[in-house]
Amino acid sequence: MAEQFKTPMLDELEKGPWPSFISGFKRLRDDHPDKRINETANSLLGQLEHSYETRKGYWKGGTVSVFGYGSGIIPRFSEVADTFVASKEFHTVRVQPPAGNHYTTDMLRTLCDSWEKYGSGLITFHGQTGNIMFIGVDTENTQKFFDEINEYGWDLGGAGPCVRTGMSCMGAARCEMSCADEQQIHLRLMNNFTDDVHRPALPYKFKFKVSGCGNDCQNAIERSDMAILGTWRDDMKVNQTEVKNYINKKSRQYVIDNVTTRCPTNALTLNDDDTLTVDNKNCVRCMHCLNVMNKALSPGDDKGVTICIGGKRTLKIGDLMGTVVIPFKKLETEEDYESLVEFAEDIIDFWAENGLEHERTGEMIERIGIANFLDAIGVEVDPNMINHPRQSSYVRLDEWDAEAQKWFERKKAA
Amino acid sequence: MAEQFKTPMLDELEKGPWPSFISGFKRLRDDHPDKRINETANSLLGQLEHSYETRKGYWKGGTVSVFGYGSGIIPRFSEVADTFVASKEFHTVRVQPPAGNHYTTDMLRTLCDSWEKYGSGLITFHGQTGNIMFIGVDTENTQKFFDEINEYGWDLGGAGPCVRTGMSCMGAARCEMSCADEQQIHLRLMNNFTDDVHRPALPYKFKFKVSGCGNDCQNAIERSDMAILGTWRDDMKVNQTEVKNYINKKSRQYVIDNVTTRCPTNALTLNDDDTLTVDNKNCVRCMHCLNVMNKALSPGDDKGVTICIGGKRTLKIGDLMGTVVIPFKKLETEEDYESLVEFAEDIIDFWAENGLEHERTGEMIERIGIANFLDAIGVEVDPNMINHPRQSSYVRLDEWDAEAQKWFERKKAA
Amino acid sequence: MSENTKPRSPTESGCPDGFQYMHPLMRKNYGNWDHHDHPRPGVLKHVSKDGEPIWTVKCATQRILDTFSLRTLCDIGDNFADGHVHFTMRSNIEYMVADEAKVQPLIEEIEKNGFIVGGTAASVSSISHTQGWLHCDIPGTDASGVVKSMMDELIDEFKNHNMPNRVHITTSCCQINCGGQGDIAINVQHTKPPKIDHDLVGNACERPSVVARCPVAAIRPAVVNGKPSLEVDEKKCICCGACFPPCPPMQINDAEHTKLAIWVGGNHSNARSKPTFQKLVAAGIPNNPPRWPEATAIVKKILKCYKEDGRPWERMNDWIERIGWPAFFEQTGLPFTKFHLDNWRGARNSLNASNHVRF
Amino acid sequence: MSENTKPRSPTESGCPDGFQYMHPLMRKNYGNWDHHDHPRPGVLKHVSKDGEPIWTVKCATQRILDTFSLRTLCDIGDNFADGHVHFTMRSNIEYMVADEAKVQPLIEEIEKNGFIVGGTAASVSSISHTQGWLHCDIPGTDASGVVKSMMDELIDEFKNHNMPNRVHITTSCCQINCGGQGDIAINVQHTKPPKIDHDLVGNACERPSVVARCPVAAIRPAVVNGKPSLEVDEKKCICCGACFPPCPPMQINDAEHTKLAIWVGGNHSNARSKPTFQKLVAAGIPNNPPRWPEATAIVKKILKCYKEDGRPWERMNDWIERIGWPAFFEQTGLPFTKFHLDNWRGARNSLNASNHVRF
Ligand code: SRM
Ligand code: SRM
Ligand code: SRM
Ligand code: SRM
Ligand code: SF4
Ligand code: SF4
Ligand code: SF4
Ligand code: SF4
Ligand code: SF4
Ligand code: SF4
Ligand code: SF4
Ligand code: SF4
Repeated sequence: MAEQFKTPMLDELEKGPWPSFISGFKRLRDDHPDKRINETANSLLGQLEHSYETRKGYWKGGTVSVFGYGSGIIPRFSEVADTFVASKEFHTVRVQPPAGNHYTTDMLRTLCDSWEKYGSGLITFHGQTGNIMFIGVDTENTQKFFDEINEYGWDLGGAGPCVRTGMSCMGAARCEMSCADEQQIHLRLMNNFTDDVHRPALPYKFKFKVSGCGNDCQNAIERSDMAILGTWRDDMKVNQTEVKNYINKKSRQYVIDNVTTRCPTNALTLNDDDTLTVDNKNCVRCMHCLNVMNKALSPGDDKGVTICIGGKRTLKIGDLMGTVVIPFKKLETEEDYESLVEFAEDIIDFWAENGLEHERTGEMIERIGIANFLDAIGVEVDPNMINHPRQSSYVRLDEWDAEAQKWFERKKAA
Repeated sequence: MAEQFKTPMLDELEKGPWPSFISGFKRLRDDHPDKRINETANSLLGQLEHSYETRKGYWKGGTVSVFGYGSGIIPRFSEVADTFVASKEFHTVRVQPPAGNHYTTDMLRTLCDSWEKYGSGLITFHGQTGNIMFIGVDTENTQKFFDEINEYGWDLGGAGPCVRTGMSCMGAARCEMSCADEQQIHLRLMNNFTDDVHRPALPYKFKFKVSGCGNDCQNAIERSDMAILGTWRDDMKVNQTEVKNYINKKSRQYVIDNVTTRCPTNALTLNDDDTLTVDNKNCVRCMHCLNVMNKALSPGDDKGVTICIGGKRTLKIGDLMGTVVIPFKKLETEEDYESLVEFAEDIIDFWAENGLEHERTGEMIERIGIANFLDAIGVEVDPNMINHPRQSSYVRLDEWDAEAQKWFERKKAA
Repeated sequence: MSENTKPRSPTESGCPDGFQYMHPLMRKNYGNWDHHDHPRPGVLKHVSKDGEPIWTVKCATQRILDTFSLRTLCDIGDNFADGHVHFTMRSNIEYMVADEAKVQPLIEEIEKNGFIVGGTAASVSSISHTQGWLHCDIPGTDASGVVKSMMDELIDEFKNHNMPNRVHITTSCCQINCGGQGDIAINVQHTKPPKIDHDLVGNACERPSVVARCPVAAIRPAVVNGKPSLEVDEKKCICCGACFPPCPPMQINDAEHTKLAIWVGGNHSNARSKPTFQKLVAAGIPNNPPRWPEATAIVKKILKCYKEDGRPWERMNDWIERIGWPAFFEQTGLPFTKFHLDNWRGARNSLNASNHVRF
Repeated sequence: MSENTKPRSPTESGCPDGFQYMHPLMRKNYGNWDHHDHPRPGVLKHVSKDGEPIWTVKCATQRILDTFSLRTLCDIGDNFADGHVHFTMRSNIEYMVADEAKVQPLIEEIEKNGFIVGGTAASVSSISHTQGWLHCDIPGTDASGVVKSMMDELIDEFKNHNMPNRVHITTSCCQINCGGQGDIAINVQHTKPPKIDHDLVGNACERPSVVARCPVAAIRPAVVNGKPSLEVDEKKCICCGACFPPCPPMQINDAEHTKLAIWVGGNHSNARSKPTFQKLVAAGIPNNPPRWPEATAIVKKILKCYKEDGRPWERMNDWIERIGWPAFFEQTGLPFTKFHLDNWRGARNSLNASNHVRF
């Protein structure tokens, strides 16, 4: 190996009990049988130490992709490759994980094998959009690595203005709160848009995230253009025996202070006989009481999803949360799932045609107004979409009567 | 009298139990000894009936004032004076009421006498800004009427871009909630700005409103540029005997449902022994519990005011509530009151120089940002001014350290 | 100007001191009150820290008083209330008496004279309102008429404490809304852009200041028929009528298209929650003199739901906050439309960014 | 292209089905879980509706795994957890076992290998983070380094359930914030406008798209030294760095003026209140590798206050909501400045429009 770079600052990150990524890099530098990997790790450590010293990054972008795709690789070229030669091309391969991030150890080892053949030996489980990030491969090996893992079932995720890799929570696999088949929603949506994942041709990125309930363990509302959250619309299930058990264990006061008082809509009453009454009309499925008393309380049977559209972070009009566009949608039959996919298509199509360059769905909605957006995608308004009706009288009401009529007709039809 | 106008539509407004303004007009038309008044009322009824028939107003503005003043009169000229001759000039004289709207019947009769000499006989107690509105006088008599009532102590209120008439609640005069001397605040402020009331020379209107407590019976926060609300900063007074009496009268459950549960900050605990504990650090002086149990609970002794700046209605950027600029100010000594008046002067001066034409204080603050406004008027920031700190990272922080230093120094000094 | 016609210079006395007119018992106990209660609707009893009680009888007026009515009210004050009165900011008159025995006779005298006792505590107080066709130069309706028609039908709610908490209604006769916000507000809402009388613009208006007044920049200077005038981008115009006061040729009022709208939940008091703005619930309501039955019907329906479903001490906004907007529209039977979705500044805060949904 | 170098066409298989890799007990009970509890920190016990239990042991990783570490984690999975693992969205690895007896040995094996068990329930879970100097082209700091330094000091909070509720921390290495919001977020905040390398602009950037990217329209095309370049209105510029990704010559990163800021109260779950955005509490924190002690000290201080003063089930935002922001600044000793006042869109909603004040 060439000169071993000194890393006094990074060495500080080997101290302390938390697993050290620097120690991992050093293992690759010092212990790996493949010299290419040793050198790459050494070079990477050198460049990173240089960043720590100067407090600056030294990577720049470029264009790298695999044959047939326009996205999925984050190209990185070193600006200090003269000194840190072995890591001068250090691209990331974004690979879509299985829905729910389940793995067998066998499969992980197989992926390690392929990656050690071509890449740096560094893998991130997972990036914030959910991809497995194989970090550090040169341009030539990018294609080879991809070809090899693509053969045994792995495909690239998104990058650039395209549909991005989706995320879904553990959910039905190991969680009693789950009101949805997260796996199926995730797969159906992602695999309907495979083309849009691989070939960036949209105004900007579009992200799906699926959480099985309002706890939103995927931060879907805040982080995705289309957030799908499980919920139910019949009555919550109350096991009164377990309610009593819980009270016996924790005390009445504990239940009052931590359960009934914390309900955002005062929908819970602890009765004198230690039974719990739920005002199901006012329960907004926030999940709090179920979280605290998960043995006693469970979601109802009439399950489905709430869909929020338009979440994203700061650029360029400030953070946006997704907002309710579909208060409730059943997902049971084949047709239900098909119509979910169609709904996503309608949104993406409309946005593809009407979004400005670099404009996310949320920003587009902000620009054209939620009412126009709903009109465009053919969704009827519903008071569940709002915190409260308009506070400003600055509005054209020419069509009031016609719109009122629509409401009455829908009510009649229902 | 000339032809008596038919008023079939207005006649409908004589039906029903609520006092009818139309019947009042007719009394002036039919029963008043002064023919001028009869004819004016007839003409007014005619024009109003015409408005009811055509669903349109028929008044236009103009310029009328009394000698030496630029404001205080709302001039009205009829657009249908050909038909409704006797009310062709129908100005309103806005007269400042005594602080708190107290009157002796003697004084009211004296005002009636003067008004019947010159005006229509119609008086509104009060307009929404608080003025006594003497409605319906011609240009010539405007001066005469004013001269007469001005002699015995009445002066005009504001109109146009000037300081407007103030309002203050009943408060200390008959309300146990009062934490301020509303009368004094009202008089000191208004009478410091008399010149600015009478001679419109500001960017736009400026309103003072005073409420003795957070119940804000004057809607000050929503309706005034400078809202002064009484409050206290030591502990609330709790008369535990009266708490018990109240519980005996209403039941524990009633107190839990209507008092403790409704506290916005959960600052109340009803103890097992029927005593009430107040977490005074978390009590935000919302007044609710005092309202419900006004015999048992009272404001503390260390009284003062909270001042909110910038309230107004819709035009042109949407409704604005006033926001806290002075979380607490003592009003006890002569100096306290002087500094209150100076504070109002500082605000009005800054706004007079920096406000755009037709821009209220609230709109100016919205335009320049609250931080700049505070800087300009020399008020230090305080976390009580906000619901929460900024949610957007879009901010220049060059001066962070200096500002942080200020805070530490203030804390040290305190 | 000749000596004897020289105008008199005003005495700039400003705001009169209220103490000179205040009831002596209130003067005496100024700042010294201890508590109050409600012996019956329309009557308050305040007790001072020294145990001195004062009774207040609250009485509705028509706000715009002819001198006959005002003198009658004064007579009552003389005969039953020591010659002192107080007006509330909702144009109710209040009589204070030191002697409980006087309360009942006072009430009888008031009612005998056609006035109404009530408006205290959990009642519907008098509707605060504005000038309307009677006096303003820009009104779309007649606020006094709307109020009279409505209070005729709400009189039982004024005379009784039937509501969960106090109800403050306002009405305004143009979109400027001098009436302010309220638990319920009945306001003018225009539905068509102004029609411009081009012949008059040149004379009547300072064009740049009209252009500047429009909240959505929909007005442009233009030359029409060779004369300087204005033109409105009708697609942008939100029909607010703000251009009308500075430029009367921008005719916004229209017998047909000027409508009423109803707003709820404006709450000024800081009790419990912070003050809240009112929200639009119904629009397109005919501006229908002389008795505006359609508007009254909606107000009554809203009050009925609130009365039946609200819990004690819940103001209108608290009640709706608890039951949720879907239930509000369900209970009142009012239609929910896309126009209820806000799109003005900061509108996004009004959208439901959560899974909180009611079924 | 010759036959044998013709590139292979991809199989567009998309997202793999997770069932093939899922632990058999989870596959069997998919959608059939009944409840769970916490036998000890780092361990979850879920029970299916048929009474079948599964234990999960949750284990922290360094997120960016060298293949040695990953193989070690796989070995543990083989020997103690039926060869199946699950990664959480915070890069913790979870081992599921059907047999309670395996839990303790599994934990021991994990710890023996230098990994940490914890992160469940009311603990501080692993900090989610981003690429930093290690890989991104625009980073102001090194997220992995910040996280390692911080978690070293928060390890007891990871290993125990000492918090009122779960704590989710994130960190991001530029103002774009790929890390998202959190109960606490440690983010880059630039404090000076970009320095433009005019020599490079012409080549590197599509100028109109850079101009369009600026949120406050502070960038203008300009000719500098006779060459097409850009110029920044430094008064308008909010130093967000958004111009840097499309135009690297807009050098925003600066060894001195790129600082860290700390935000609190970002809450994604819908439990109790609707999701809330995080709020700025501290800024101007030195970007101080290799261990960023100043940032860690503030995070620890905030956590200490929350731990001591928060009530059970109160997330960070719930706690602050209850005690109020004045108390938050008092307890944490952090300075409150004018920079805490929002002035971005809808900022007015963040102002206190009430008399609600804490003393
Ligand atoms: C594994 C994971 C989902 C996944 O598929 O990746 C997960 C799993 C569970 N979450 Fe979660 N949550 C996971 C990330 C989240 C996130 C997202 C995040 O971490 O950024 C959130 C929203 C974060 C936010 O609000 O900022 C989240 C908000 C919750 C909540 C709501 C807590 C609250 O009161 O606000 C619950 C309910 C509870 O605590 O009982 C919950 C509960 C749970 C339960 C107890 C559900 C169950 O019955 O199985 C799971 C065990 C958690 C544990 O370790 O104690 N999970 N959970 C994620 C683990 C992350 C980690 O490694 O620590
Ligand atoms: C006389 C008046 C002040 C004045 O100087 O003019 C007044 C007087 C009292 N108000 Fe008021 N309020 C008066 C207008 C208001 C207003 C403004 C308005 O009407 O537009 C408000 C705020 C309105 C809003 O929030 O929209 C107002 C919000 C309150 C509250 C808070 C109610 C709540 O829970 O939100 C109380 C407390 C209570 O009800 O115990 C209150 C309580 C009171 C008390 C009981 C205070 C006291 O101890 O004396 C007074 C007797 C009220 C009664 O008649 O029952 N007063 N009060 C006003 C009477 C108006 C009327 O004729 O009906
Ligand atoms: C008379 C009165 C309504 C009433 O019948 O009670 C009234 C009447 C007018 N108001 Fe008002 N406003 C009246 C209280 C208010 C209030 C309530 C208040 O003061 O608490 C407001 C809302 C609070 C506020 O200041 O925002 C109010 C907000 C306006 C506005 C909008 C101001 C703004 O900044 O948004 C205008 C339009 C303007 O000034 O350009 C306006 C304009 C007008 C004009 C001058 C219309 C015009 O431009 O020609 C009206 C004259 C009517 C007339 O013929 O007398 N009036 N106006 C009230 C004054 C009586 C009095 O002096 O006591
Ligand atoms: C790798 C990753 C951070 C990580 O270490 O985990 C990442 C890294 C980058 N993000 Fe991100 N983002 C990553 C998740 C996110 C997330 C979180 C999420 O998806 O839930 C967000 C916030 C959610 C959202 O979509 O708003 C996010 C919001 C952004 C943005 C702002 C987008 C916006 O509309 O506001 C940009 C800037 C852009 O796209 O122009 C961006 C841009 C970037 C770029 C491509 C910077 C650039 O323009 O060159 C970064 C490449 C770094 C690299 O070298 O790999 N990244 N980025 C995450 C993707 C890994 C993966 O694929 O799994
Ligand atoms: S989002 Fe709900 S269903 Fe999914 S893992 Fe979290 S708690 Fe379970
Ligand atoms: S789920 Fe939430 S809203 Fe529903 S009853 Fe439980 S705590 Fe209340
Ligand atoms: S604002 Fe307060 S002090 Fe004034 S009258 Fe109302 S309740 Fe009394
Ligand atoms: S005044 Fe309001 S905040 Fe204070 S204790 Fe009473 S109810 Fe709570
Ligand atoms: S609301 Fe409009 S029409 Fe009515 S008085 Fe005020 S300005 Fe005139
Ligand atoms: S009505 Fe309002 S929006 Fe329309 S042109 Fe006039 S000022 Fe502009
Ligand atoms: S936060 Fe910024 S620097 Fe960090 S990975 Fe994302 S884009 Fe790159
Ligand atoms: S740093 Fe941000 S605000 Fe400044 S010029 Fe660049 S994009 Fe504009």
